[in-house]
Amino acid sequence: MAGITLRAVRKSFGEVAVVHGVDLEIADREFVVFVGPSGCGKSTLLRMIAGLEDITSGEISIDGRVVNELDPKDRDVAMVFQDYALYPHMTVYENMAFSMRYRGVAKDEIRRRVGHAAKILDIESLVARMPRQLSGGQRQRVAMGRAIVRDPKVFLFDEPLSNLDAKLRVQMRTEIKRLRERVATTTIYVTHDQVEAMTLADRIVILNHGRIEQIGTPEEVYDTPATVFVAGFIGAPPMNLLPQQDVLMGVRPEHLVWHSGSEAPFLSGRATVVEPLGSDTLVSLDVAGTQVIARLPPKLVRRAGEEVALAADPANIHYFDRTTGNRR
Amino acid sequence: MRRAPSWPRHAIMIAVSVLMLIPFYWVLKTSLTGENIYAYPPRIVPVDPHLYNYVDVWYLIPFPRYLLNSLIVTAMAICGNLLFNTAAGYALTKQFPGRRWIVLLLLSCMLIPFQATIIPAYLITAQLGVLNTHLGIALPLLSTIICIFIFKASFESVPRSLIDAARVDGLGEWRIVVRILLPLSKSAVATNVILTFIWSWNAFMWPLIVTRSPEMQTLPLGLARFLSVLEDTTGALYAFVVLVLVPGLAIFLMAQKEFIRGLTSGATKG
Amino acid sequence: MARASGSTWFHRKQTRELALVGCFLLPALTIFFLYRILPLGWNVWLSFNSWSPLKGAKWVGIDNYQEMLFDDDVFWDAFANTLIFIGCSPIAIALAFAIALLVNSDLKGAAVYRTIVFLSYPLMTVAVGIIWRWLYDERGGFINYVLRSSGIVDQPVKFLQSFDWALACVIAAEFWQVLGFYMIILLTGLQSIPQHLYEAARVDGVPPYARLLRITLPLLRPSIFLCIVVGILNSFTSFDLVYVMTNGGPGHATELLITYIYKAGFGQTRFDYAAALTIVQFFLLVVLTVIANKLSGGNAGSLER
Amino acid sequence: MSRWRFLGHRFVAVPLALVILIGGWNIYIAFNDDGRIRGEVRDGTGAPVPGATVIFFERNFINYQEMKRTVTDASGAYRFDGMQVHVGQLEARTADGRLSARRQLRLWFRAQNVEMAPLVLEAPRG
Repeated sequence: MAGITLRAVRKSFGEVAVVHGVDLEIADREFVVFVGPSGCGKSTLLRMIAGLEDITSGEISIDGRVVNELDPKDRDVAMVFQDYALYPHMTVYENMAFSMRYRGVAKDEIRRRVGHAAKILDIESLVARMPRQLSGGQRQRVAMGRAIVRDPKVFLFDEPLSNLDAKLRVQMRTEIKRLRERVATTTIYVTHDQVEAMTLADRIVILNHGRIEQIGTPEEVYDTPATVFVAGFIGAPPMNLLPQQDVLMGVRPEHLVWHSGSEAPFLSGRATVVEPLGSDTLVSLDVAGTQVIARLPPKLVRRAGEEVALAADPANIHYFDRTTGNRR
Repeated sequence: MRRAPSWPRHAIMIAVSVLMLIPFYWVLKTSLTGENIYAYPPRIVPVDPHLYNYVDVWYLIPFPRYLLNSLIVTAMAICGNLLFNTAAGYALTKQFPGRRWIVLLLLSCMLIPFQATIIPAYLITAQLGVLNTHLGIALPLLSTIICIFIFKASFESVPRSLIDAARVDGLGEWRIVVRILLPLSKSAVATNVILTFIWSWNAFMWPLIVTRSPEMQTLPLGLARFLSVLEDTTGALYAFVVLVLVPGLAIFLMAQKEFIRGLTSGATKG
Repeated sequence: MARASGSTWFHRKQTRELALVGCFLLPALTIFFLYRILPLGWNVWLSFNSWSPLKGAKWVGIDNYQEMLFDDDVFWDAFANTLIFIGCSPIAIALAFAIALLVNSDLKGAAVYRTIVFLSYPLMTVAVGIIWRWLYDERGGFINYVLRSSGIVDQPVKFLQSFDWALACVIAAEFWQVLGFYMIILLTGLQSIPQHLYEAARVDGVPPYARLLRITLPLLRPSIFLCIVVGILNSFTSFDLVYVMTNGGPGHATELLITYIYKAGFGQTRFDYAAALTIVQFFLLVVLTVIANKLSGGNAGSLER
Repeated sequence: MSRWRFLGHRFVAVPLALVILIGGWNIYIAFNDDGRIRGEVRDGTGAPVPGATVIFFERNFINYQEMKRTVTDASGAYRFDGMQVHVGQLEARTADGRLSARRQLRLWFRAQNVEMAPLVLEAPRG
């Protein structure tokens, strides 16, 4: 069990810098999610922690030990890849036992550990199969099993659910959450899906263009986004941003409520698109030329073209600097 | 849609096939013919067929010796090829300064036919002191450029994440090659083994040049020697031919797909 | 501080990586250096020297070439024969093309035909030589048997002993062996032509012969070029065949440059002269390949540039 | 089970079958290569002929030359030992000039033990 420290970690490929000086402290047993749009450097950062990419400068330490110069195999990390990276020529059992065979683990111990991991993941009946005989979800489980059996200091997940269909993804997300209860190991999880990040993380690290935009618990990044980027990235549909003089005023769609009082509404406009979702309805408004989305109770707005007036609690309104994008 | 009948095409192809097979048949027939292969007119079916010509070959000439030499040289060539081509192919999948030049160098080497280098190659082999040894015969065959590129292409088609996973799992470079890449490149390995087998099994000119003593001669040399010493006076010569051809044919028929793929991919890439 | 140590480590890792690549490449490169590049240079050097294993080298300039071009009839025989040998390969390629077209169609059993035609390629050339020697034999040979029993000739023809026939006979044997290889290359080329081009042409009402000339042949140029290069190279590799079938005879009627190189080098121990011959043949190979490349539209016949 | 499945692959099965075949053949040879050639000499009526001389001719490229001779015992049986040959001819003759036809001998390997069919003597001609 171990904490991870990143100090001024940079990565550049020739002239192009992809990670600009990242500082990060991850506590023991913490589940941290790196989230950001594609190309933001989150996978590169993960691969640097794993030792698969060289560190251009800075320092990474795991469990108090600087690992910059260590090979992946000496860092005691386990990784789950986006395409699972199961060895196609080995059975599930061999896949899970493979790394231990090169670490001098006794045969009986290997069998015990694989059996244990298979039990946790409910893949006991699959151990004799080849990866090509498994479904996507099963492969995903085996990939996780391969990480678990090692009992490493750190788990690294590289967008592990992005190759699954929507339904399975939700199911596996719950699975990972449950697994988390049983195997409490320091984990870094990379995803571009903010819902995954919100549901899984102890802390979320939001990256953009190789820089950390914000680090915080899911509540923190949701309630107090540090930058415009975070505000736009976390939450679906994203936060509405209304320009006002030198600031951007942000309010989440779900914080806009039907205006019923006599005072002036917070904003009003004509509904352009109405998307009923059942539990509530998404209404797009045209407010003085800016698109605003509101999540309203069903049946309040029936069709496009209606005039809508909405109110908002001042506590739920965020202000951002227009030039720097930082929170005010 | 109106379709042309297929029987004319079948007729042509059957004729072609028969023409292609006649030499095989004729030599097989001769090797089975009991007495006087020169009797005129020759029979289409062998006269009192027997297999004793094959027994004669075994004792008339040092067939076991030739066979052993051929097997040793071929085994050396196959091992060398697998080892060196795998290593070189893997090295070429990596990025390093000068990679482009090495690839270019290899490609241009491919255009130099080996036969055009025999005089200095002989002198070099003499300098190395391996004339008239198995190693000397096998040395130029130990690595093949075409096969290096076949391996390179095959390794490059293995997903990068598998190699990363292996690295996280604690494998060194050589183990990655042996445990991950090679098992996933079975057809490249097969192609390599087959091509090397055929080339070293059939090699004639080079062994002719580097061997001096009959104890070092390989099967093709033995065949040529048989021809020059005993002339074509006996069916045993043709039994010898059949015996020598059988391994090549067997391997080809077993691994036709790999063999053709190897040849064409090697040829088109070169 | 951290940066400095990081960068030296990075350098160390880079050198390690480089050393690994070097170690992996070294054996193969050594072999190619020893048996491809070095010999080529050595050949050039030898050809301008007077050298034999027992006496030292003496620079003689172009003496070897002079002798070859002006005083050596055998060289010209071998040169002409090599050219004829190469010049005949288009016939084999055309035959192979016809077979490839037939095999490529939706013919049942095409795979069997393909195997049979290709069967002779992986065979030991020495054995092929002996097989064909036997087929041409005037007593037990199949060809004479057919000719005599069908009444075309009354006396057996001594094919391989005849100045008129020997070269043609060797070439025929060579055809038999490489036909399958040409066919496979052309077949692979044919199969890589997208089927929808033919469908489009058919919809446009292009007649079959025009489809062959305007679609198949141009798109097959890389394969044809490859066949021609193989044909040129075969003049080198057919040493085995000639050695066994005729050993250059009768006279020098089937002498190829490569057999002459062998005889000069290892028969007469004139390594210098053999090296000069090798240079000439290599030059011939390069020139012919360049011409073939030009004829097929450059860039190895490929349409993409 | 699945660990042995690779044995069924043609690239493994064929060489393996060959190795077994060759091994078996060599074992068979090892037990049968004493070079023992045995047989009987009989006369035209089928009665065994004791004291007849049996000659073995060895092949010498194109013609056959005498290599070894022996005499039949009381029951008309003869026997050669340690014959390092795989091809040859056998002939029986008696002192009174009776002669058998030459019998071609072809063996599957050198010094194979064989039991020949009886050599039958014919009455002297003339």
